[in-house]
Amino acid sequence: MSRLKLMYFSWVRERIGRAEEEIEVPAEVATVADLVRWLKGRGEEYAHAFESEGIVRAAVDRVHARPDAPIAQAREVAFFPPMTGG
Amino acid sequence: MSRLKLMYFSWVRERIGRAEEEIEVPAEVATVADLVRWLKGRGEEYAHAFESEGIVRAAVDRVHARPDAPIAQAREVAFFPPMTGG
Amino acid sequence: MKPLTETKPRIAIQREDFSIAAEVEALLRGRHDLGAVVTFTGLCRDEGGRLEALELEHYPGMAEAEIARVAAEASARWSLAGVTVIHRYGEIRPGENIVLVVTAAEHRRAAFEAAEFLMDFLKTRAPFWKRERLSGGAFGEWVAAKEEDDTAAARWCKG
Amino acid sequence: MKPLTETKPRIAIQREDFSIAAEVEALLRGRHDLGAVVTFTGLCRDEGGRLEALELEHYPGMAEAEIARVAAEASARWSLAGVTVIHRYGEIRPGENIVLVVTAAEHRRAAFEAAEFLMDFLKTRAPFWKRERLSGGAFGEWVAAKEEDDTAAARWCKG
Repeated sequence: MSRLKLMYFSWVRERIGRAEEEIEVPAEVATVADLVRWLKGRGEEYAHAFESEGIVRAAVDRVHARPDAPIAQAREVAFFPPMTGG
Repeated sequence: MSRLKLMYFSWVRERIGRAEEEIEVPAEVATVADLVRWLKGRGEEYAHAFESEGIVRAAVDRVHARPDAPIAQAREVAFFPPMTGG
Repeated sequence: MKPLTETKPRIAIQREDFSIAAEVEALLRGRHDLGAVVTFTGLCRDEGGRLEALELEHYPGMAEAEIARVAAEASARWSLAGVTVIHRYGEIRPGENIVLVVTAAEHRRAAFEAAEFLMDFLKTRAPFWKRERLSGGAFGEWVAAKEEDDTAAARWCKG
Repeated sequence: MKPLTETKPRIAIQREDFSIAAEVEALLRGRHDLGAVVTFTGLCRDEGGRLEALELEHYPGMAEAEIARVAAEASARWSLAGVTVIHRYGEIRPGENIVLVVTAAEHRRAAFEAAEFLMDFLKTRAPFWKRERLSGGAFGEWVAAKEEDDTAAARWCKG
């Protein structure tokens, strides 16, 4: 098990119902994609946030990350929709 | 014969030795290129200003003009090197 | 030719408005070797009167870091004397500023291209999300990302 | 969508300096339908200390008319809300402004492209000539036109 800070933004935050949380993640959750799968099993709100495959983006320790990015060393993982700044 | 205002800028002005002049141009001087040829016959200073073929640009009544542009209706013809503004 | 001295990029994520003049002046101060400064200002449109305001959410910490990465990429591609990026968050009303990019260089092509590059990548990489507040006060939709922004960013990646 | 209302281009040929902030403000005043403003400022470089000043000569009357033609061409090609071009003449020292172009539009691509287009065509079409005054006070050469400026202008002419 490793302790991870999760952060959510925009409608991902609204669907999950909180802006951030600290959770214990089982060691077999190795990548961003694993984490999304594992979160979807934790409850309706997560299933709703991640329902459309490939829409939600992730950052690992504040750097954009692909689904296959490892999270073993990560302290902070964030999920959000495509950016609309600028 | 028709009366024409000629204007010179940058090193064309310096070579000819004046910024502008009013001259009577014979009727057979029909185009910008004719005018250049005719001016070159008027004296050293003109020959010097127009010595490199195709370098000096012209404007007829304040609009860029090619060598074959007619000058029969023109009131003001200007000669100058390629522009270096901006 | 001496290579251009590049000052550290100035990156600010702030609620407050910015001053184009002050930012340009700061980049130029004490320098006589620059021939070109480009500024881009992005503003909030009222979308034909439909919009009362935009609410801009961002990811603190990552926003600065990601813009710094994009600025470093611009400095690697073009010979620049300086880059400034300011991005606002919070409530922004029609006619108000959202984002400012300033680039200074010896020649205009570098300043123009770097400014366009920065904007294209800010749009697709900087962690900001816009939500509409409609006339009357009701919250509207989160603004959807535009495919044309991805296309604009992709044109800088060749080979 | 309503088509964008375009204000008459503001074109000024003047000895005095200009204010970027004042010109941007004038273009934006009272408007809530604009998303993008680009400014380009061209400055006098000291060329590694070699240059004391530039003397800019122009063709009064034609300078305004030619810039107006270039601005009209930009307005025909892009959807613009406004265009401002200010070009200085006379003595200009290193670090001082020479030219300002401001474009305002709904979207950034139009504002960027129109500003680049205006600069490329100002360089090759506006009747201005620069002469160098060297450190020590002696007059140097008239600045030669650059082939790269012709190339830059030519890329807008396709077909």
